[in-house]
Amino acid sequence: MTNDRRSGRLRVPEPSSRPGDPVEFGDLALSPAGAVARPDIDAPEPCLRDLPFLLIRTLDDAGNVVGGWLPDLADGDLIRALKAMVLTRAFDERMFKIQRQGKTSFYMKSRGEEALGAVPSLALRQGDMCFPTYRLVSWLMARDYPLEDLVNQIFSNAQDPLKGRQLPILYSARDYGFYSLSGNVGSRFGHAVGWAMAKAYRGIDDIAIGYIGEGTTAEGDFHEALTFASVYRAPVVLCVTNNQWAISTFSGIAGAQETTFAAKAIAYGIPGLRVDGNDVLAVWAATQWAAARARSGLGATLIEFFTYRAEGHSTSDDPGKYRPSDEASKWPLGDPVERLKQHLIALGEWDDSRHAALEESVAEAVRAAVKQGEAVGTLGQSKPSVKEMFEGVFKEPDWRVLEQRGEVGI
Amino acid sequence: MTNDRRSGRLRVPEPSSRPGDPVEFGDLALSPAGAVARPDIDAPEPCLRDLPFLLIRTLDDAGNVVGGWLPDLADGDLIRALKAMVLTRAFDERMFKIQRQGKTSFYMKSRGEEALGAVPSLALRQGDMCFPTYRLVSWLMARDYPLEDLVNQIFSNAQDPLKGRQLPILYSARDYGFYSLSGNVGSRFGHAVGWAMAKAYRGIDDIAIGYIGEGTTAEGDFHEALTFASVYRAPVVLCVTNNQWAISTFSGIAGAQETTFAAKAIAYGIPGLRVDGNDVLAVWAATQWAAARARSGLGATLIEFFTYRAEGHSTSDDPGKYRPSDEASKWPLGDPVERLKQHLIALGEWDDSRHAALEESVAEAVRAAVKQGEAVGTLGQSKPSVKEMFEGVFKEPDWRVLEQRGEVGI
Amino acid sequence: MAVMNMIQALNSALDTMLARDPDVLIFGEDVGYFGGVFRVTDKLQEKHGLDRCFDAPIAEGGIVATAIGMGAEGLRPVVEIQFADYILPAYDQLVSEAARLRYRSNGEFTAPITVRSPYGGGIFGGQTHSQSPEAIFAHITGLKTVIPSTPYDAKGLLIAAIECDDPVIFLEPKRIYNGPFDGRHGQALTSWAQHPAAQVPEDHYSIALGKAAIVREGADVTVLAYGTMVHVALAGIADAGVDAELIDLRSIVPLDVDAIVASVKKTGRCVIVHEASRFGGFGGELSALVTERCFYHLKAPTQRVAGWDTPYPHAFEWDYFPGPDRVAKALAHVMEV
Amino acid sequence: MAVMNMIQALNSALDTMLARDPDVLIFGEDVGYFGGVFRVTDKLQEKHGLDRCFDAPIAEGGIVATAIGMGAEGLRPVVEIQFADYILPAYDQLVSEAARLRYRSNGEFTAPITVRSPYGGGIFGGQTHSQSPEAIFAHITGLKTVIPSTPYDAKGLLIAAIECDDPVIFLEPKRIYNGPFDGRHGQALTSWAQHPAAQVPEDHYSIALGKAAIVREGADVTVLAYGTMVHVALAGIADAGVDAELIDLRSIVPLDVDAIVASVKKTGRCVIVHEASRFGGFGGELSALVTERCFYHLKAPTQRVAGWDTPYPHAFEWDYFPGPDRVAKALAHVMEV
Ligand SMILES: Cc1ncc(C[n+]2csc(CCOP(=O)(O)OP(=O)(O)O)c2C)c(N)n1
Ligand SMILES: Cc1ncc(C[n+]2csc(CCOP(=O)(O)OP(=O)(O)O)c2C)c(N)n1
Ligand SMILES: [Mg+2]
Ligand SMILES: [Mg+2]
Repeated sequence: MTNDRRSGRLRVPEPSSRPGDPVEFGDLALSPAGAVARPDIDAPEPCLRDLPFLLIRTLDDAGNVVGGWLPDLADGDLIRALKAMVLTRAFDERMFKIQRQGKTSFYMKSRGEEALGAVPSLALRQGDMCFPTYRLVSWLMARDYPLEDLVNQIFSNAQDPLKGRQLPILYSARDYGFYSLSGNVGSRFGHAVGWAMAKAYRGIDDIAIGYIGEGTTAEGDFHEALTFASVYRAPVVLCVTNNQWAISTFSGIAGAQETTFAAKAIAYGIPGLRVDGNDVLAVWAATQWAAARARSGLGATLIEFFTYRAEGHSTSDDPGKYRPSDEASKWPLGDPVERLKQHLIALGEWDDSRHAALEESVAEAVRAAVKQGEAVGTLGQSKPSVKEMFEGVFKEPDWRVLEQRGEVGI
Repeated sequence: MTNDRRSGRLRVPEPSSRPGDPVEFGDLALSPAGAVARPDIDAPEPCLRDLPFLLIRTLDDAGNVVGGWLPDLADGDLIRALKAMVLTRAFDERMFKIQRQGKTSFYMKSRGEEALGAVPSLALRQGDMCFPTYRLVSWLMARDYPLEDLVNQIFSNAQDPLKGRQLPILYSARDYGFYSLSGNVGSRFGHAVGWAMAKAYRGIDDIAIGYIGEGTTAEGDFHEALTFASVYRAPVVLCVTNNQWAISTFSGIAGAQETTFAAKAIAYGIPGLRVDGNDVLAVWAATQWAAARARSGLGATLIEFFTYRAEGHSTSDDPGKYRPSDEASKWPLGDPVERLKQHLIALGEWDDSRHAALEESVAEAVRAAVKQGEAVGTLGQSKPSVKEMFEGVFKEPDWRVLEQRGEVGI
Repeated sequence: MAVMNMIQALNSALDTMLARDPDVLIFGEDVGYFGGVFRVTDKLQEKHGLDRCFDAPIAEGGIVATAIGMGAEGLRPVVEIQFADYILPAYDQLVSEAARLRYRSNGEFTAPITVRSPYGGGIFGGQTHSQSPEAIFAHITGLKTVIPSTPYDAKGLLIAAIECDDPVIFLEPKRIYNGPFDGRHGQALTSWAQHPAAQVPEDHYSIALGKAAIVREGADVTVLAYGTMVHVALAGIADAGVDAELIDLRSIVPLDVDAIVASVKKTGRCVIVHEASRFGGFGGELSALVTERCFYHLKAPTQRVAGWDTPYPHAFEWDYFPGPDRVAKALAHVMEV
Repeated sequence: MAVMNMIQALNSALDTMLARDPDVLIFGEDVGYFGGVFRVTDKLQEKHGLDRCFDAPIAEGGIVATAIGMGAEGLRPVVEIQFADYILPAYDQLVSEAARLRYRSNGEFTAPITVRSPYGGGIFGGQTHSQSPEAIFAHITGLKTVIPSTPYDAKGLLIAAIECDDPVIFLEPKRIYNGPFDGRHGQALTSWAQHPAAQVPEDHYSIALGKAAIVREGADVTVLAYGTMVHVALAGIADAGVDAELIDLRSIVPLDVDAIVASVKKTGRCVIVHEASRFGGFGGELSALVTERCFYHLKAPTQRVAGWDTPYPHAFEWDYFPGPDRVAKALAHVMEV
């Protein structure tokens, strides 16, 4: 079967700009800050079907709060969020360099997306469980997870809490409400739903929050998780972090030119919120709204956090190969740290010198953690006992690993 | 971890009636016939977002056509559809009995859903390809596929076109635009999209039509197929046959209490039509609308055919175990054959005696086909050469099957 | 004690565990009100409540994913995949998630789930209701795979699987749900009633995973089998008239390698029987282990009796199925050489 | 002829086929504008057009399903799964659909698709960027599985795979993309440039699937390997100082059983090497075949050198990886006995 290729009309979406082109974002459909009304949490879903096509924003360009989507904040909450985000950024910068120095194999930054872990981490309860992606270390930062443990995990050294078994940054921290990560994208989205159903089954009002990248919404896992969440009215908040890119692939390949990711909620008859992910207060308010629904038995909410992946995908990536190098700096919704800082300054609760002090203190904390980690050893210099390779395959080892340990002589 | 089970609040949906209960269908949200306007095929998707929540119907209770969703019919089209549907029903009845007589292992009827294969089969072109479910033999009936071949396949006898390799009714008929069936549900939905993309790639305006049961929409395959169809604007019509049941499981377990199946289109930014599947003219009009979109490069449409599985799931099933035995007869949208007949009589193109003659002639055709099949042999009495077991694993057999043929001594 | 067929024994195991442990719950396609297409969950919803045994959407990956999330939280979900042929959409969840969760999280999260699924042929189910996928699980580090061959074992092993803190694939040989089929398909069905292993305690008991059963002692050749093939092998041994030792593996992971090695060292010969296609099947592992560990005791090469390397064909079911004649032939062959 | 590393050779194969056959098209995650995370599709979109090499949604099942539909229509899609670890979500499509379509439709529809995927460890990729899943494909009737070990073979085999009318799983040993790694991880990377098999014709050529290559002739023991392990085995042979015959299987389905049997009959010993976990791995099949067919020629039991029965651990990569020392030890062992 041959054919005249020139007549082909298979449509393949392309982003509006590539390296060398002037940056263009196409139609982002940004609602003005404050323009979207906040419905009651028990509003029937048919009344909410326009929400996914709007963008929930609370901070205007001057850093002032506008509109009805206001988070319910305790004293110091915003400062806590700022600290976690600034710490995340400092940690990321340092670990990226550490990888470049050959001290570990791999790293991934979350620059631009620090609000998405930090804010829900603070807005949710201790008993709630987060099912993260690999770009959510800010959740742990907000809950004061020891930096040393992060560093040791990244170095796979003798003190690695995961015993050298996992790729750097694929943390697990049950006590901090942070579910075990893995390299496969998408395959834990449904675990969040199962966890939430277990809580409902027990009659406990803890909830789960699950995350998935916009690129990964294409996986069947996404759909199956939403179907279960909807059918069993699971107490779960399901979040799409739409950072516009999936490695080198723009969001249009996941369908962004056809509709919004929040609109996928309509397929399951649950509310879908589209939220400015660089607006800490909007993220907070949306998380609280969805969490309140979940906790009171009203079921799942899908939230699209609209943001931008300001750096490369990982240490293995060079984004200059597929997008204009100044695209990040032109993102129309700015930077979440800067915007929160501006808001806090506008509130009179923050100033440049306190910010500088914060940056100094997180840098020091990161330095100390790295120093400790290096003292234990970087990748290859130090590792847990080789016995650990053979542990934990099952609860009790079977003859195979026992024999094989023997072959290795341990 | 134990807990007080009485406090559990996991929600599990239940149908409105079970065996012994009076039949209740809950809120089916049936639009009156003719009430839904027909948009232009190039109407932008945002203008179509209410369609999935309405029900497209053309035939009113008296069998008259009302409203704007009118099919473009050629002379004799409706009679052709009626014949295919009546033939399907007669064939089903006979083959069900044949299975009960032990002449084959398995059978599935499509009673109540005969329009869903027959009408698109007539409305689409020869070059178009149908990716069916197991309940769409009416497609083949409408294209005059030889009944003998169906019977021989069902008997897995020496004349079986599929050489005894497949379960009864899992036909394949490329020349009749009917893709190879298999036991797995859902896993061919994406093939329809790939086929359609191949046609677009070649610049040929043939299209594909894919079907999936409402229960099976929960599979990841459904979502992935729709994602690809939407992103690459594939010339495909994707249909959900919502017959309310998936074996013993009511449609609520697939999410029907939360939204409509047509509404899942919104997740992909494509039009979603919800159509009375027992209304031949509505099915025809919707198929034509979606096919015209596909053929002119406007992309995919999702159609929910709203219908009712009037019989058990298969010969292995006893629906009286899980739903009221009179539920089928109370289906508010009637029977597709009766309604078409009524319409044709109202048009003056049909009458009871012609209908009786039709029934007699299809009965005779089925009798003749079964007789022929029985002459060749029923299951176990006759089969293709055992060589056929070893053929077709690959294009050329490798040493394994050659040796194993040797072991069998052929 | 009561006489039970395998379906009743499995039902009794589930019933026992639902009553005993509030953390146990069951879901899967058609398992709720209806009680499962093979009736294994019959009446369990009625007896234990809507939220303890309920229908699931048709999404095997989603079923397993949901179970893993529940298991991580602390529940012990038991899910049914309607046919083992349909377990494949859940394969990624089983391999990448269930099997690896304990290891990668250093035990912070585990997946104490049981995935039940009817498998195997001999029921005229055609290609997609007949397959035996055990090999694709046996290779996966972190998964256990259990296959009973009698009602007594079915209940005891299923309870052990549910109580196991690791993920277990529990494959139920559907051909012997109702009776101990020996592969002679022409003959009348025998029921479990006459079989000693149909005497099943109504209460709780469990059979340790990883312990094979010696079904028949013998001196001349060891036969390794599991599931339906245990009964077929017995018939083949009778036909061949050899003094074979028949071992029912009962679980292929963990595998009772000691029992295998002890037997083959004694008999010096080994025939391996499974219904799955031969190439790349679990028989290869068994053959390799036997060669590696018993080479100097072997009087003849190990032989494999298995399904052919074709899909499972509807009309040729009995040509495909490795029946007693093929077992007997292999036994005769190893005894000859 | 040009000197190519394996990535360039694969790129050249794709380039050649895109130019030669308008029915060939390529898609997969990041393969379009960017050219793939391992650069195998570099510049192909620019050269052949947007609709001939393009990005796909992150949905491996959907990628394979789409390819099957295209293949049924008559195209020859070549899809990339970014890492073989991520092929599992497509496993049902590969097994239930691609592998079975020809058989069940009696040839009316076929799936002439090629699924390329980088596999194997040795790159510090941790559990989910290091696995070797060949065994779960080898067992599936209807799938071919090809694994090259040099640039020359990579191009010739990939072209053969694309031209094959059956579905082919094409596993690319990513550890040797850039150089013939012999398992001595402490040493400096060698590049392909010096290797004779880096001389690759720029034009079209193909290597028949199912023909093993004898990499090294020898008299005393046969070593079976594929992919990266061919180079590791060579190093192990050198270390052991035995006169081993090394066979590179090149494709495990179809398997060149004649070459294996001829060699083992000659040498009387057999060591099997693969990187995947040992239990239930493809080595079991090889061992069984060797025992069944060469038993009376065997002077020692077959030995398997393989990954341990654990997930692939990040920090213990070189403890897990079956390096030349383990090969040498196995060789010494079979020579001793
Ligand atoms: C199942 C699976 N397929 C493919 C990959 C390879 N991969 C890793 S990250 C990634 C992109 C994910 O993009 P997105 O979901 O948008 O998340 P982001 O990185 O932007 O947060 C891909 C394709 C993977 N890890 N797992
Ligand atoms: C992948 C897979 N899972 C489960 C089954 C078992 N099964 C066969 S038909 C069926 C119900 C399908 O219901 P629906 O999609 O509503 O189609 P209908 O029969 O109503 O047309 C199920 C669960 C299957 N065949 N394939
Ligand atoms: Mg992204
Ligand atoms: Mg249905």
